[in-house]
Amino acid sequence: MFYRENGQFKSSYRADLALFPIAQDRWAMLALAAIAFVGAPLLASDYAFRAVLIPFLILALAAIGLNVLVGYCGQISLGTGAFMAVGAYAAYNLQVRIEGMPLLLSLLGGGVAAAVLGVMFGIPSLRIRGLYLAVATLAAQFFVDWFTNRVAWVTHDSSSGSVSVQTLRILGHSFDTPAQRYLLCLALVIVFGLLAKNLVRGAIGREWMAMRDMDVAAAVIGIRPVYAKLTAFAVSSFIVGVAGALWGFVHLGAWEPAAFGIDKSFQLLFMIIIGGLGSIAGSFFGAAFIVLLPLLLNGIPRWLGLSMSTATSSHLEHMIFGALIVFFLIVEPHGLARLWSTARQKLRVWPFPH
Amino acid sequence: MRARPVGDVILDVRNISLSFGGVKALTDISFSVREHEVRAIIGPNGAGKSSMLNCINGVYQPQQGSITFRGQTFKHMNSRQVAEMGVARTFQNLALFKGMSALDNIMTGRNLKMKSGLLAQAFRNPFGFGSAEREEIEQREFVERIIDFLEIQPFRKTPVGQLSYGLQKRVDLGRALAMEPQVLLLDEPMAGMNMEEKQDMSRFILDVNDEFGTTIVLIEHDMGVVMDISDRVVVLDYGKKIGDGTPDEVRANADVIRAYLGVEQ
Amino acid sequence: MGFFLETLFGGLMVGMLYALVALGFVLIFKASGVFNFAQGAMVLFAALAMARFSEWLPRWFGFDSPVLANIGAFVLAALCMIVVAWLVERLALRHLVNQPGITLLMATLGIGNVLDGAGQLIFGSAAYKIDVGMPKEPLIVLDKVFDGGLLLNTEDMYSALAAAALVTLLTLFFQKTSTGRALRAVADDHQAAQSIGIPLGRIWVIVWSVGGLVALVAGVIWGSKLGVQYSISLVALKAFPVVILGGLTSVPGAILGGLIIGVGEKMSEIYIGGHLGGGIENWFAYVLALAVLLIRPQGLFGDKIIDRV
Amino acid sequence: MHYRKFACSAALAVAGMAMVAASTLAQAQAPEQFVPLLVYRTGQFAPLGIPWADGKQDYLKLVNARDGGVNGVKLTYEECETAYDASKGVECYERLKSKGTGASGFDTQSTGITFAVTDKAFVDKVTVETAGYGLSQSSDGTVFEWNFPLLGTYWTAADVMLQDITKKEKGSLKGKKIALVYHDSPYGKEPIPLLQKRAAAQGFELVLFPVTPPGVEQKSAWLQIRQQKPDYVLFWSAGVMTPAGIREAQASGYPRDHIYAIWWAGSDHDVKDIGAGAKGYNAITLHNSSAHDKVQDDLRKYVYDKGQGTGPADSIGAIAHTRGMMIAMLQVEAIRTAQEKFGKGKALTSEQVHWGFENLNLTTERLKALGFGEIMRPVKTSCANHMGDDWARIIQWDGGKWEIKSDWYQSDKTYIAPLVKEYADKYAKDKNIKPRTCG
Repeated sequence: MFYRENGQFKSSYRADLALFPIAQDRWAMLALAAIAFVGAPLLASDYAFRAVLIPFLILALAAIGLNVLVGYCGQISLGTGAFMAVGAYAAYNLQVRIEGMPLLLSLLGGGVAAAVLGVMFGIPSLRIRGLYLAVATLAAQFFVDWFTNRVAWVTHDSSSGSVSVQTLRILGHSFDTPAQRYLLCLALVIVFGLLAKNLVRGAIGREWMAMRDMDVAAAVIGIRPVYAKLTAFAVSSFIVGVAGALWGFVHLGAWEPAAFGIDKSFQLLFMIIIGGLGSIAGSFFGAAFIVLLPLLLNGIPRWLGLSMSTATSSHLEHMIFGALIVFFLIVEPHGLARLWSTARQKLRVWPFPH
Repeated sequence: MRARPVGDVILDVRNISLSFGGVKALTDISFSVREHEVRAIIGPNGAGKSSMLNCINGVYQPQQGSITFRGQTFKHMNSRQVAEMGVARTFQNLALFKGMSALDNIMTGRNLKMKSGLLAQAFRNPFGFGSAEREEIEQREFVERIIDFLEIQPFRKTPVGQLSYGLQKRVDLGRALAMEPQVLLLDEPMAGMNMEEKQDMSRFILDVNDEFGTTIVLIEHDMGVVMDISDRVVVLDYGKKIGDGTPDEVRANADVIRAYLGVEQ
Repeated sequence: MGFFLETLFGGLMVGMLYALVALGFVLIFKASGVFNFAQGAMVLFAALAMARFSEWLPRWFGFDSPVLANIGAFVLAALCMIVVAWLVERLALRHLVNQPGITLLMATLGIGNVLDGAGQLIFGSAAYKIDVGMPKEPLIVLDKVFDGGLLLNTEDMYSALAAAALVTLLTLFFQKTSTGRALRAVADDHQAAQSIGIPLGRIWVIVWSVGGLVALVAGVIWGSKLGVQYSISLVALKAFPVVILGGLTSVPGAILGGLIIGVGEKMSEIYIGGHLGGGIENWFAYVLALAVLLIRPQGLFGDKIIDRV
Repeated sequence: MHYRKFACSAALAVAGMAMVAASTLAQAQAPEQFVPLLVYRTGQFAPLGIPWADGKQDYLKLVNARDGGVNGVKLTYEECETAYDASKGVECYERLKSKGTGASGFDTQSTGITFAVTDKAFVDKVTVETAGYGLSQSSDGTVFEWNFPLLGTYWTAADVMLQDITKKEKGSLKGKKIALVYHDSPYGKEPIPLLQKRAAAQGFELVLFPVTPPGVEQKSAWLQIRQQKPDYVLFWSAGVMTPAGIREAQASGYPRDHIYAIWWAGSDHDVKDIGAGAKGYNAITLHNSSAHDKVQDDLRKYVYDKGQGTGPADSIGAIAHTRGMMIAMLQVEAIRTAQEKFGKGKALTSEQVHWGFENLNLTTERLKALGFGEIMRPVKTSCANHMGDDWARIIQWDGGKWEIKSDWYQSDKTYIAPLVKEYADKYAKDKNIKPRTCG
């Protein structure tokens, strides 16, 4: 009913291959973009920008990256934090060491650095499978934790090994207000989101999923495991790296290695599980969920006027997270994204059952 | 009769031996496949039929023997090479990509044909810049022809996991056909099918062989089918070759009767 | 020389303690195919229960015999772990039968979070004490042979012995008892086990309980060493390289892996670390494991993986 | 049914968004001064965080209950759990910074969070109060306008430890060997530059032993210590690393009374469970922790006896709790001082409170009046000096309680001042901040 497709005929494969084949979706997307670019900057408060929207966007980007690897290529990684860190520190060094280095280039540089490391730590995946690989990726995490801590060069010889970035300027335009920073992130997230979407719906995306679903068959039809897996690692870590750079530059501004510790890795993994493995949209859902849940959990008691100790609510937070993860894995392994598309399906055929 | 007459040897398997740890799966197997023919491999369970195919497309590396394809001889095949040389394969117990739609499954068969690089694909767009979109559409058109041929139009976008067994078998075949193979290895294409489905499948196989002149190597249990559609038959038992020839010759072969058809006497 | 030996022994003993945590992983993986990321949380949960009950029991029942308190606490904590195992099977595992390993692993991440939260919610999140009378003072031997003698960490020594004892018990349990054999059957093939009428659910409860008890012992040992606080759940991070090095499915693997990692860690830190600025043992353990995997992707004693199509 | 579930969670999320937005539109009413309380009652450092948080909140309660606030201005407060996580900390900071008439200074309780909010504080004009932690160079008020490492930095600590050791060694450390066993993080690395400087000047050998967080296992560090036999060990640890380290020291027979621990590793919960095993363990402190003073009695009288205490009564007098109260007291006094200038009985903005922080002058009399006379030494801040006066002393665990071992020391500025200058300038340069001129 709401989704009436009658009269929308696809006369060409191009039409069928479009990003959003259904008109309603196209409109919805436009509306969403309008809200994001115009609505939010007008309405949102500093707090909403700095504490909700910006982290949400950056984490969503990181989740997209991780999803390419885990959700599409089926190679589970527990070292995402490390790749974020590499992105952040590489970008930082490009900024402080090269005079007049454009910010965007440094961010991309961060991505490239992360991609290189990603490929390095991806190589074992050619031989090591599944759980063994999962644990092996922790090697990346701990190595990078140590490296960023120990090697003074990485932190530009700062006394304590903490780093802190200058004001963000692109083409002479500086991004100081939360709104501007939000828009910067938004733009980058949308661009990379689209690029990622293109990859996963194209030939390479099919190769990744083929590796995920049945690697032997994939090899037999001529997919090179080496190429498929390593590209997945590269693309994934690149995006994650850029996200890491943004996390450092835009969200934190100054950070210590702990900011990219193993907790981050797990947090991102939770995001894509809850949001939906193998779904770009899911990455956004997951990020939104992880950012909002804690706020709700310690918000609700306050708004209801009943006092819950901060400790209790954060313990509850842990428990609810955990419970939800198990819940999703049991009830809806494809996460919020699938729930959403089910809902959409319902709307399409409404009022008929199916 | 058929459009293209059986030509000369296209695939020649010589003295293949394969073992896992101590266990011998194949012992000194040799046979040849001629262009355009339908070649069947039969034998009781565990005779090593699938292992044989796995050697041909480089899933397993045989310890001894060689495989000659169009005059090129290999000791070890690597799956990629095999695919590039135009050998396609369907699987005994469905090896489809469960998470993907029927369409995408078949599209993967075209991957070898798709040349545009990572960046080109990333920046794919409907505005005609870059190769990716064009390529995608060309390949899509080819795949749609296969979809028509296999009569699975309505299920294009359905995740294969949700398709009936028979349909999945067709998608499996479609994925192989999408590679435009010269040699098509079919591992029990009709296992677990009912009569009607079997007839459809046989029809598809013969059409493929006929229309595209694809050489077919077929593992099948259903003797009826085998004897109907195949030109020559290899018989394996406990990893050894015990018979090779036309259906009639094989039927007459004493070893084969003892080892296999014995039950029918 | 003396120092080298001390490092060696130190490594071996620490390795034994890692093995103890690793053992939990292996047991559960063997019988339910689950790589249990919640093991660390279970250690914390068990240790918290032990610490708090040993503190509360005397207060509740007005006695002040530490021995009694410890025994009571241990029993209660053990019960807690069994309840946990039962809940895990009820609420999670039974709904995830025959799911791919990765899914199960992620599920245990969730379970871990729940346990972390629940444990600290029930038992508190400050630092608590477990005192089972472990000796703390060092033992100096062979001071004739080496100057300064050879230092033995008595606490670690006892802990290592306890660990060894536990391992022997478990091995016996697996080899001799019918339940143990059933467990092994399940490990080899779920369907087959079911088909010959072994109730999967019950087996899982049992094996998770055993895993829980191992976690409890680990918790007691680590807890009496470090005091009980959130961070002891992080000893699990020390056990990961041990399990994958030894092979997920092998009890002896866990032990040997533990010893290798323990020694490797200490040796690397002391003999290589200096040149790299120190603090390398953490990642070195993982890199060591990774290196072994590159040669044997299934770990030292793990079952080989063959593709069938 | 999936759909329904989804609808619910979606609705919740939207509602949440709305509420979050709403809650930020804070409106000022009857004179109330808002004090944000960033705490960690969970996670790795909870054992320290809990008494600390209790102390902070207790003191605010006390001021309200006993004096009816600051010149009649009630103190309001809200706790926000950070679990020591930088990103959570930022969220807390953003949520609380503009509450009421503006947050009157953040005690972030964490190095990482301090880093993250320092930049933001510059923009938001909010004070970051880091008594005994944070960047040591931030004591330079000309560069770090909004940071206040009151009472002492890690350089103070390292310097004072060495002074005490020098005294023990009859004035010379020549040829001595001193080890630093540190939490391998910016926090743990902070003292290194100063130690190196002093090592060069005093001619002792400095050996470094990083311990990878969380530090549950540090055998290798202590084995090396047993081998290299340093004369003293400076112990820059946190969380579980402290008991683990003391245990290893005990197990490897290193004399505890040659260990000097930083104040974050010198609280009761760090040693009480080890008891006799930690006998002789030295720690540095910014205040006479074991001393009891009027403030604790008042706290019992006005808050705990009324059943309004934040934590368990027996944590009163615990080091971390006292420190919490002290930090809150400094904050309250900053508010009071600022009121002198901007109007008694008025609720102040963050920026106005900042003036208070910059013009603190807690004389002995004042401290006595506040009930802190026994606990700490006078402190006076200025535009250029954001640390105030750094008095510290050494305490020792006798197996059952902490005992004061040394007299008050003050850090030797001949070593510290140039370091502060150097690092502050570097920071200013990196961030192209123009140092302000104080006068």
